Amino acid sequence: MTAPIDTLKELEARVRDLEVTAQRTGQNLDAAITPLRAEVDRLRAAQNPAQPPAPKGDPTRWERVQLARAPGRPTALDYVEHLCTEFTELHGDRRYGDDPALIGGPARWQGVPVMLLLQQKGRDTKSKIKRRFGSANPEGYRKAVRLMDLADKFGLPVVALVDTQGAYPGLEAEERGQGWAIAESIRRMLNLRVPVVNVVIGEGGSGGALAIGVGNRVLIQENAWYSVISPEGAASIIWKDASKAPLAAEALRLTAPDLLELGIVEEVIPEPEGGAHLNPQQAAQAVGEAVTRHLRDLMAQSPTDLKTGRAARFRRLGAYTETT
Amino acid sequence: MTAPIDTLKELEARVRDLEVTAQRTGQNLDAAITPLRAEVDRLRAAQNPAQPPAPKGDPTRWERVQLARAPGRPTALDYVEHLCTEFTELHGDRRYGDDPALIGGPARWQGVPVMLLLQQKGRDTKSKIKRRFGSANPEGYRKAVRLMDLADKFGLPVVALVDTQGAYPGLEAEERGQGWAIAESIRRMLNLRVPVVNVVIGEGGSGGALAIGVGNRVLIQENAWYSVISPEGAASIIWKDASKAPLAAEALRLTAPDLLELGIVEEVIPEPEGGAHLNPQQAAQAVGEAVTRHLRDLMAQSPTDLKTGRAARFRRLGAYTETT
Amino acid sequence: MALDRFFRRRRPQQQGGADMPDLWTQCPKCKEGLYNRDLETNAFVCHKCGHHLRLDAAQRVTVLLDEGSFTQLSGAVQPTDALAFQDTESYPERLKRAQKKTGRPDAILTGTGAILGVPVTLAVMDFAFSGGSMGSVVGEEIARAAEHAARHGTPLVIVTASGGARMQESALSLMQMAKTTVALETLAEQGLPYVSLLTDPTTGGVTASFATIADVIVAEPGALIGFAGPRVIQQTIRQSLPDGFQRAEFLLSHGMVDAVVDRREQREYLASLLGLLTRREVSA
Amino acid sequence: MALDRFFRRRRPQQQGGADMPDLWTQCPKCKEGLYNRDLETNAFVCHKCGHHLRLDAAQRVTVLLDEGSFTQLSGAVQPTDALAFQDTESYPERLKRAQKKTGRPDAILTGTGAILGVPVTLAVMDFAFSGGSMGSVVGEEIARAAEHAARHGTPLVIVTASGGARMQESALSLMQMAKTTVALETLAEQGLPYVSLLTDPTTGGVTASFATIADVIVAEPGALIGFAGPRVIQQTIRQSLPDGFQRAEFLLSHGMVDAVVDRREQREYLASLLGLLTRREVSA
Ligand SMILES: [Zn+2]
Ligand SMILES: [Zn+2]
Repeated sequence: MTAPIDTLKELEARVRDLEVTAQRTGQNLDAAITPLRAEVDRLRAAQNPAQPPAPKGDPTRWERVQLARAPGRPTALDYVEHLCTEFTELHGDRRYGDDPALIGGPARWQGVPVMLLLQQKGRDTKSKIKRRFGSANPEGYRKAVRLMDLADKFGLPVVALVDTQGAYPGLEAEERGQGWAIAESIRRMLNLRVPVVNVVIGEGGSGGALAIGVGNRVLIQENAWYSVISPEGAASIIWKDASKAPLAAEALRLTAPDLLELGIVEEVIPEPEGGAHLNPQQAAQAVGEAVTRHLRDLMAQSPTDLKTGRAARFRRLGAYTETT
Repeated sequence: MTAPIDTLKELEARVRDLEVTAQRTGQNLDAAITPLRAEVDRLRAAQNPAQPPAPKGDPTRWERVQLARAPGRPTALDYVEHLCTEFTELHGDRRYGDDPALIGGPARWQGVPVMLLLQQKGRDTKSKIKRRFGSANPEGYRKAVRLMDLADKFGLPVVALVDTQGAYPGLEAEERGQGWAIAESIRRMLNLRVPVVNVVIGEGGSGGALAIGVGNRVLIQENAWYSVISPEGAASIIWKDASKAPLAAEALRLTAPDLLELGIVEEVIPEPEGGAHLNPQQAAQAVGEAVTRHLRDLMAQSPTDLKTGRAARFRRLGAYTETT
Repeated sequence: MALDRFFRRRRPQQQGGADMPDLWTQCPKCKEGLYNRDLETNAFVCHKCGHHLRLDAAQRVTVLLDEGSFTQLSGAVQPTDALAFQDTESYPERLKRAQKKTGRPDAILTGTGAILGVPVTLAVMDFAFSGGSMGSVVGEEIARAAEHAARHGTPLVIVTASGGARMQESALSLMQMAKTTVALETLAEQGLPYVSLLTDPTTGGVTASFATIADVIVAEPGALIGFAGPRVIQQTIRQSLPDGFQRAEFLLSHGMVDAVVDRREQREYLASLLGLLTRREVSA
Repeated sequence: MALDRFFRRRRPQQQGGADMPDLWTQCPKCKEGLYNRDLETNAFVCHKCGHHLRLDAAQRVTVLLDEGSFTQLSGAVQPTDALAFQDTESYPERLKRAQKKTGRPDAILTGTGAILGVPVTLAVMDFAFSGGSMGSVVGEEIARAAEHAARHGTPLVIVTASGGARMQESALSLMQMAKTTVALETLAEQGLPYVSLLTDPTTGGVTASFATIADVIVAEPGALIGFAGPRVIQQTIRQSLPDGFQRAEFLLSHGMVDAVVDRREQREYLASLLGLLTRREVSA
């Protein structure tokens, strides 16, 4: 299907507009620009159906970031469609609204009953805009807390698929306590007495990703990234120039192999040659297998051990020296 | 202090306006009219400082309803000022807003550390409007839940002073889940593992009152009322005529002695001759003594007994027969 | 979701008002005349406009449960006039009329049964009885149903339809909001799921108690659901209410319900959901 | 609240920028020149406009704790360059500069002390060190302070001042949001109170973790508090932000903080609050 030319033109204009502003003011606008730019790329690719050539050999960090954003990369719901039956989406935070950027509900994951938490970017332009490219509002995190309460009550393991550039930086999000909602989600997940397995399936941006990222086993796909700040954001701060993002990506060490080395993830899930977007089916099989293996392992542990083990995992993380 | 004439005239016009609408459409508008009418009465009384004569002998039910709304009747904060030290008001539901109609925080009640929950009607016209005459929004009930969480965590007994015509019937209140918020507040209070003492100090209107009314001991002042619906509301439904409220008050059996007889309250707290508004100091002493006595009694019980005792109290209430 | 498992033969139900022949019912929304037989096989949903017609308690049981699976629990508890409530008519007279009309002691029917084979305890409010108002009997039967579910280890499903609390029992009605909550907490402590199904209309004290503390809240399309009634609100704010205000879809978009589910899909939805939420014991 | 107990003699503190004589400080808001001695006795609040000047960690300890009561806990934990982070300058060079400027290993100072006699464990972020950014050392010291409080049965007070997570430690910084939460849960399980005091500015990862899960959240007047920075938001929504957006008073009206407390009243406020929240054992 060819994307509507008008949408593409409109998005391109918007991106240029933002880039000019960023350039002129030295501000970091990548939270606004990057998703739009990715969408422009996707629409262009859709109009010229040939996929970009897969990088040869070990991709650079920046190439991996681009793979994590590649048009056609499977979204959270694509994995659910490949791997789950009986997904019953439960809506709403019971306080204010229902966030389409962070969704969830019970499902069978390769036959195992679980509670899903999904950062969903959207699969076409319309749904991407509706879902704010996977950037959640406080309502999303509060819904996540509610679903974790249900998981705890009914003994359902939690599977959380992380894919966001970060929490949504909106005025209303701040009014309704974005920071408060993320903090509460982190706390709730840390306190769960059921197994929690997280997979970074694309972008793992900052606190908005961590909010549903504090499980017993944190996995990451080969070409996903996870960092305290996006490479564009870091480049804007360091060099006042978002186009230096490739340099920032190197400095931030945000790729899957980096994170494995830093002890932040337990396992890197291999992707098909050239990236998950080239063979979503195969990518899903690898994710499915890895998650199920960790779930089965964790389901043998007691509720108390699950909680204390998870706490100990995160209590350890960090790098410092100590004088005596 | 004489009330500003303009405010009084404005309120009177508003009341007439609403009464005409109610008459014309047969709708029940007492939630909107009654508090305004009471305020008009109060302002008129303030301009003519002589208090209305106290009823002689046992007042009728309708007379008691009027006493419960008498200008100058002490509000929740008046009791706190007479009885508490170190009241630290804690604000906000940490989700959306801070409701001035339902407030609270830790304090020392005649020396005993407690968590206060207060339905506060306001003491002058401006604060009454700001506090919506004690009719809370969902944020108020959600703040109450948060404060009850703190009370439970820190072993603070809860003292809840009930004084509302009901939850606020606003569009936004419905949008943000008024029913949901009340239900959650009821559930949270029922689950507390600390002593809970409630006092209906004026009006106990419907679910909005019950939301903070489900304690171990429910007390009521001599001239307060507590009912599933206000007398005006019932009269509007039954006779399509709010002015038949005195008849409805009789039928509803909503006075303190009625409620004691029905087993809904544990104790009626005596008021000064002619009503609490004639001697707020004396009224406060009686409330303070009764609450402290019940608190000391309950503080000897275990957390488990407090919870199961409270549950059993409400599991019992109701009137039915049973065929075998 | 496949609907074919839904369309099995239903027990015939009487339909049609005084002005309509017994074979026909007029859709209250689109005014289409509908064959009762067709209505029944379509779960009392209008073929033409999708309007979900109101059901009485017996019809709801038929629509929701596997055929022949229902065993009634409620019935022994009878209302009484503790307040000697008198207005234009005495409370006992009102009760007698409602009992005659519906054939049940009060606005509630409870029992056990199965949904596509999943055993459940079910409580259904009957709007035909005094507007589904909640008094002591409704509260007691809901509480007993929750306790039955807790004792027998089944999930609980409550179908609400209520104009609010029953005025004629005054504060005793109000207390049922607390009583039902107490019993539902007993169920929750057992780790058993409770799903509420909110149907048209669900307002007042029911909305502010057991209806909205369910683990999962499902609403029927188009159902009016709220605490305060729309007319009261309109007069408070003195402006007209937005389109669809307090309807199921409005509540979904405001985060208050988990799903709006077509009546013809509710059996599959509930069976799958309850299956997923049934607690799996993790080793202690 | 009476202020007289507050005004006791303070240890003298150096104030004043390069352009100002050491005896004077200019109020950043109203530009009034203020005697440093007067500023100190007024808790570094401008006499003229009430502006709360930013404090470094040592000044905060002086303003908050009873004189002479502070015993330092932090100091042994030192930052390291696990990522070999290099941009326009290496991370070790940046650290060295900040350490020289502030005299401490990282952006955090912890210890024990008393507030009007109430014993507390205290952690204070130092905005002067790299904008109060949270890396592994800040996370570890906050965690240790929480665990110290849990072990010794004292309340915990954390004073925040942070631009967010420390970029130079990338994902390791991010993980401190979880680490601090873990330690605070240890404290919570002991039933001990934790109060956060949010000062200007508190943004980013600190706001989205330990700062906002306190039992009681107090903010200083005028403090900027939020998750996303105002400029990022302004560009997202492409319209100007309302007056006072993300300021302490704005957050109070949106239900996010328990109180906005003048710095000159914080000691009395905290002492009373912590006294009230200290768990009284109820018989089991
Ligand atoms: Zn129709
Ligand atoms: Zn100044």
